Amino acid sequence: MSYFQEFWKGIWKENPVLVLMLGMCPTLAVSSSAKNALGMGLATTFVLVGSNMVISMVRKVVPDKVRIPCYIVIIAVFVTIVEMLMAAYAPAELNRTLGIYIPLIVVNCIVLGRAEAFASKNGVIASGLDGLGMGFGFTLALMALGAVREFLAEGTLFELQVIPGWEPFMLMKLPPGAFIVLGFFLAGMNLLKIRQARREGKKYTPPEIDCSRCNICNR
Amino acid sequence: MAEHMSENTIRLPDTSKLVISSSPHLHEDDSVRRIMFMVIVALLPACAAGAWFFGPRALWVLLVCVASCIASEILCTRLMGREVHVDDGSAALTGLLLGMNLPVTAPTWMCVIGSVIAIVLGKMIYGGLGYNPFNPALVGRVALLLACPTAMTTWVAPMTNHLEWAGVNSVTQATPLGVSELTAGALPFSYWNLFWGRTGGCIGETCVPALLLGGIFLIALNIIRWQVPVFYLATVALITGVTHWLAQAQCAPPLYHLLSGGLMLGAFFMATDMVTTPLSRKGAVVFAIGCGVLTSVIRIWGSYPEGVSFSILIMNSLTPLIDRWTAGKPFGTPRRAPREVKP
Amino acid sequence: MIKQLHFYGGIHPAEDKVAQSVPIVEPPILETYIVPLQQHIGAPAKAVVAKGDQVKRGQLLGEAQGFVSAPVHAPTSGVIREVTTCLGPSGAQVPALLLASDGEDTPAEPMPAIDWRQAPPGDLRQRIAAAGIVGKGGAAFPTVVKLSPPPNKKIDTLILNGVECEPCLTADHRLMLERAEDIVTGAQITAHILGAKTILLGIENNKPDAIEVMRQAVGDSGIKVCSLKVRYPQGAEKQLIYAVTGRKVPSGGLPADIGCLVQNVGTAAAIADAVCRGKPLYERVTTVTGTPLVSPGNWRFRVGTTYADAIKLAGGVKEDPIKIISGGPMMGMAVYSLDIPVIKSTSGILLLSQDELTQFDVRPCIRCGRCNDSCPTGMMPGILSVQIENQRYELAEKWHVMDCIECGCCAYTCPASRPLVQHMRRAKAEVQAARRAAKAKAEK
Amino acid sequence: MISEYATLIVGAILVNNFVLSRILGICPFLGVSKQLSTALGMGGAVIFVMTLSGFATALFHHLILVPLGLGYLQTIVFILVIAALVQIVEVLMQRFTPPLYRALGIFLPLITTNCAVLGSAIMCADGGYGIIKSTVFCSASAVGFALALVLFASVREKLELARIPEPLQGPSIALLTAATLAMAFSGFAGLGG
Amino acid sequence: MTTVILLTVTGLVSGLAIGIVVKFFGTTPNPLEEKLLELVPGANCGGCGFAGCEGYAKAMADGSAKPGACPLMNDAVVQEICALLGVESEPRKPMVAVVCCSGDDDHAQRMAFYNGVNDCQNAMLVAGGGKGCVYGCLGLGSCARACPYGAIEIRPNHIAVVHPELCVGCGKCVLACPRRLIKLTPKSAPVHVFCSSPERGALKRKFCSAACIGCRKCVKEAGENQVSMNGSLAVINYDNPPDAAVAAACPTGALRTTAIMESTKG
Repeated sequence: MSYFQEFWKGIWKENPVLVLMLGMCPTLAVSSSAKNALGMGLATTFVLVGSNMVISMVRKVVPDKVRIPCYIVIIAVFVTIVEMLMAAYAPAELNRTLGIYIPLIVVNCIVLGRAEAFASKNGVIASGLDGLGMGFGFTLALMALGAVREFLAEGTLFELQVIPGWEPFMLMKLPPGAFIVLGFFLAGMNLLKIRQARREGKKYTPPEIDCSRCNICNR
Repeated sequence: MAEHMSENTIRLPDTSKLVISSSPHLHEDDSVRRIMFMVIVALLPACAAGAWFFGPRALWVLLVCVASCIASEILCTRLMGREVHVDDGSAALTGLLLGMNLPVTAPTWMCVIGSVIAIVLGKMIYGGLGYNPFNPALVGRVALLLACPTAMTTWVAPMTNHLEWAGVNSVTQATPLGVSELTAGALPFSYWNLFWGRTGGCIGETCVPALLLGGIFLIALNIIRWQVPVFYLATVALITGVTHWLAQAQCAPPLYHLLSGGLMLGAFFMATDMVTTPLSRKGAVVFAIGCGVLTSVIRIWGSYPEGVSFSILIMNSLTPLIDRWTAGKPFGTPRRAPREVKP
Repeated sequence: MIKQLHFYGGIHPAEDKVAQSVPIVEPPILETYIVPLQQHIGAPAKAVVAKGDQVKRGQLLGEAQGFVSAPVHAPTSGVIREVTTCLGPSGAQVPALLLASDGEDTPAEPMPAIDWRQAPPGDLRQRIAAAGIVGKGGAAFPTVVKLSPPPNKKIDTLILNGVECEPCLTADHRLMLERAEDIVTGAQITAHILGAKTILLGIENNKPDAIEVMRQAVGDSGIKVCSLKVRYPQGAEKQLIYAVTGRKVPSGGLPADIGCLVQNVGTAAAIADAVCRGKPLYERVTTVTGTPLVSPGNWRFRVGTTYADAIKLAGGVKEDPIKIISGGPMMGMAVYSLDIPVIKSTSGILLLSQDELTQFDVRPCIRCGRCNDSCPTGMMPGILSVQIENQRYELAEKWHVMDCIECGCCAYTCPASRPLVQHMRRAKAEVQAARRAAKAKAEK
Repeated sequence: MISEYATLIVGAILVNNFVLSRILGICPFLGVSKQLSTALGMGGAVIFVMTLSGFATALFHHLILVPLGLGYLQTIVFILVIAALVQIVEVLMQRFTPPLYRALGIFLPLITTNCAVLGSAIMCADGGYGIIKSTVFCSASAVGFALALVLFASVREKLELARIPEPLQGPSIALLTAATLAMAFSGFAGLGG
Repeated sequence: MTTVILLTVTGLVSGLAIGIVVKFFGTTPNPLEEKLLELVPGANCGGCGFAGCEGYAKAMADGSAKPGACPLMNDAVVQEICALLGVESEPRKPMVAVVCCSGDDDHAQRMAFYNGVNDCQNAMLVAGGGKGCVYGCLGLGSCARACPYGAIEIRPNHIAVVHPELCVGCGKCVLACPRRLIKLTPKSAPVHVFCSSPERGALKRKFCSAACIGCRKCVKEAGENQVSMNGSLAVINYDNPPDAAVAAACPTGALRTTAIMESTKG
């Protein structure tokens, strides 16, 4: 697989949110506007790339049995760095809305999942690209979600009025709105896959959320 | 008689058009459509009262809700590629209930959006009538309440002069429950006004006699169970009564609670919705008591003045469990299961 | 006046008992009879006659094979024209004998009469088995099996079932009016065999004349006639026991577990015939009714009379029926052929006209709970039916589908016209198959 | 004092329900709610672990991190504490209460990465809660999580038999149902406040 | 400095705890089983008789199942598994399901309109489904719903037809058919007897114009060791199947090739 493919697969074919269904909590919680989504996405991308590369570097040194705690520590280091960076440079308002979801990147299944599934088996560059692709895929999915929610709620995109005179529909900014939009996003993905499977004459069963996809518990 | 007839005049049945089906071969003459129709009929007095108190725009709101519910159900079933069963009247009933739960000032776009949410999110995503775990009309109403809190809680005073049917009365007024929280102690509405529905509120919830009439009609037809409204209202009365007795300043008397807000509409028409409430009578009682507790808690201590919709939705989610816990042991099951005897 | 007894749940469909005032008619001897060798639950009888054999009325045609089985006797005298198969009411082909009557109706040598008061129970049981008596209520369970409870289960109460709760059917009603003495004798014989102290006779109070006649026939024999409130399915075993004694048969158990035995009045009369007159069971009273018929009534049909002959005797039809039902409208089976013979358990032949047809326009369950209210066993048919639709038979088992008695109350009341009884039957079959498979696996 | 704790508890269970309002712990919420029995097991395990971890992390926070001025290390330390705690609990449970381990054991590894656990610990630290308050808050939050899980498992019991359109099957319908449940829970707003 | 110490200490403590757990309670997965799990097809059709592919892999690992039992594996995979397990591979015959009935609505008589649950097993409970031939296909699709591969089509005139190119021979339909009409046959056999009624020929004729009437013409054509008679029903010896030409001898079309069946595809 070429390096480009390593990068590209995270954006569409193995999109962490829409296909692998990892990292639901931040996806739902911080996608209330496109801006928040972008901020969260970039923070996660940073952690993903960093931790993936470091884990890939140390993968041969770490004994198999304690690898998960080691990975967690590495990830936690990067998360702490991001926390500090955000506190120093990000707008205060963004920092406030993202709140505890930044430290919670530690337990985001995407990060640990990629570490376990990819970085622990591949080289440094491939792992970095994988992290970058996954991070961008995550960011894009998050932004799509955030954009839809923000638009439906206030008629704006990145706080710019798109349709003047839009009656605010605050439901979409609240938790139920997150569930609804992501629910319909996943339904759309399913529909695409069903169509594709039908074209190929196969049967398609929609995936179930279970922890088997995040590999952490299968140790 | 048979003896007098010669063999060739006796006609034997033609077996080529026979139908075979499972027993029983007799059925009661009732249908889903008739049940839905009867519920709609039972709601009409309250709708009429709403139109009388809040003016002709109330009818427009109801009409828009009913029409857009029916339209979105047809659209959804078409999209899903299933048989359209809109003739069973359940979509119309959802629309009517939703309309009755909206203030008369609700803009038309809100009525349409609420109806679409009610039908799509409340019913069709689960496969249509019979499979929805939540009451669709309440899903629509609560979604609107969260989405447009101001528009959903702007109430107009009921009309006093019915000669001026020209436009909507623009005098805003708080609902009895909203007021009672503000001016604790002194009751802002007389019981008489509360009873007849001469207060602010949603279109269909204020006129108690009309709702009672419809409810009793449905109980008489055995369409709803008397246990649900009785236990629901009794629980609310009990809890608000005790709270009122303990802290008069914070809680209005029980009768005030019973007569105000959407309690009557909820108890007779929402908590009795067949699809989303427990199947057995015992379960229905548990359900009603749960609704009563949650309603009282939200009304007395919550920041929403009204808790009927929320409490019914939450109890809806518990319905399968209530069903399971109250599933009657079959006839003859011993009280304590006998110890397994190995053969 | 005894207090009005009844059970939980149930329904009250229109009774439509048009033939209740028509006395039982003895039909003329027909040209041919198709005598199935399986007229009961259990193994089919084995033919002891061959093609071309001359037989007399009451002569043994097939002998019982095993314990749960019953012999079959010739309905009239004539020649066995063929050993063949015929269509049974369940839609399966069953082995049968084609008997061409000679019109003489010559009786075979009857079995000797027994003085039952002196006879030991064993002899009486043997006679009942030899006479081929099966339960005439509909299930056709060999009576002798029922009369031989395991030794650890003492039966103290015999309950006679004169309820006839199925709409339209009047055969038992007429039988009680016309053969009250035989019913009493049959009941006493049964009680004698079992050593039962109490005999109760349950009759619904829509048959006041039968109650009156039976009270007179009972005299001072100690049998108690109980008048029951009209409610379907009062005639179901467990419900009847509860209605007259207040005892509950345990879920999954048998009446013998609580010391009861239920017997149909028709079976009692047949026992009296077999013991006191030595006559085997080859005829039964059947109601032929329905709006398409010219003259509905009750006939004492010989076993093997085809439905076509039965309908001919009832004067044929005025209009074509849309359904022909073997049994009553609530639990009877729809059939599609007139070549099906009347067997020992055929309690009625019912014809439904076009406008009585209830087409299944099946809608999703709206959980109105009527099935739940009407279910006499206290199950939740609505929930079960949705589970069964999803083929979740293991769930259905957990929700007690095996307690279903298939009375049809749920489907009768269902406003969404769901085929609930069919669902339950399917689930019961599946659960039984699964249990058998599990048992076979455990044994392996 | 009592009313303060009452407000804290009611707020954590109903008003700011971890799953339905704060959107934490969605993965186990969607994954382990297929059956009531597993939902109850997971709920029990989460209550147990979160109470313990709330206490332990608060202890670390107040006795080590704050005095040493190392507040910025809370993420690393908390996750390590929680991971170790879960492991130790697993070991101890297996050794001393095998029946409890059999009932809850399979859920324990899931909890390490349940963001509700870490989230509640960080919330306590950020909110400046004392040790007792932290423990109470964490256990109340866990009860809220368990409550949402049980309610959702109940609804799913019905969904399992529904005729859900094909594209909506799976996580999609679960999310949409959670949306309605979240709407219903928003009725508790202001309770106890 | 404190940072470093603190992290080291916490790391040590947690590392120690985890180490203890791994040491005392860790389980080593069966490597053979994991390898097998990668090789099995993962369709979970149940054709091997085990609960899904995982169950099959486990059973193979402990020697209670044979590699050839899976209908989906191609020979290369089977041989690979055999090599893994160290057993001899057995030659396999690819099987295909055949619905042994020709009684669609054009040929077989329907005695009554069935009104009820649209499923063969349910229809069987109502007077046997109302088909004149009590052995015939009811055409309500129990088998088609049971098929995990969508290989069974229910024609508009109510008969089930197997598409051999989709069928893998897992045998689920065989169990689903309440009339036991579906047989697993070798894929190489060109002709089949599309009738399952053991009745007398005359009775079969009464209800179905495409039934095997027991005329023995096929037996004369192909010889006893290829086609034999069981009462009035022709039976093909699948160990020595006759070639396609024998189908021409059948007067009713009950004995025919699958190709003919294909060409009449609705």
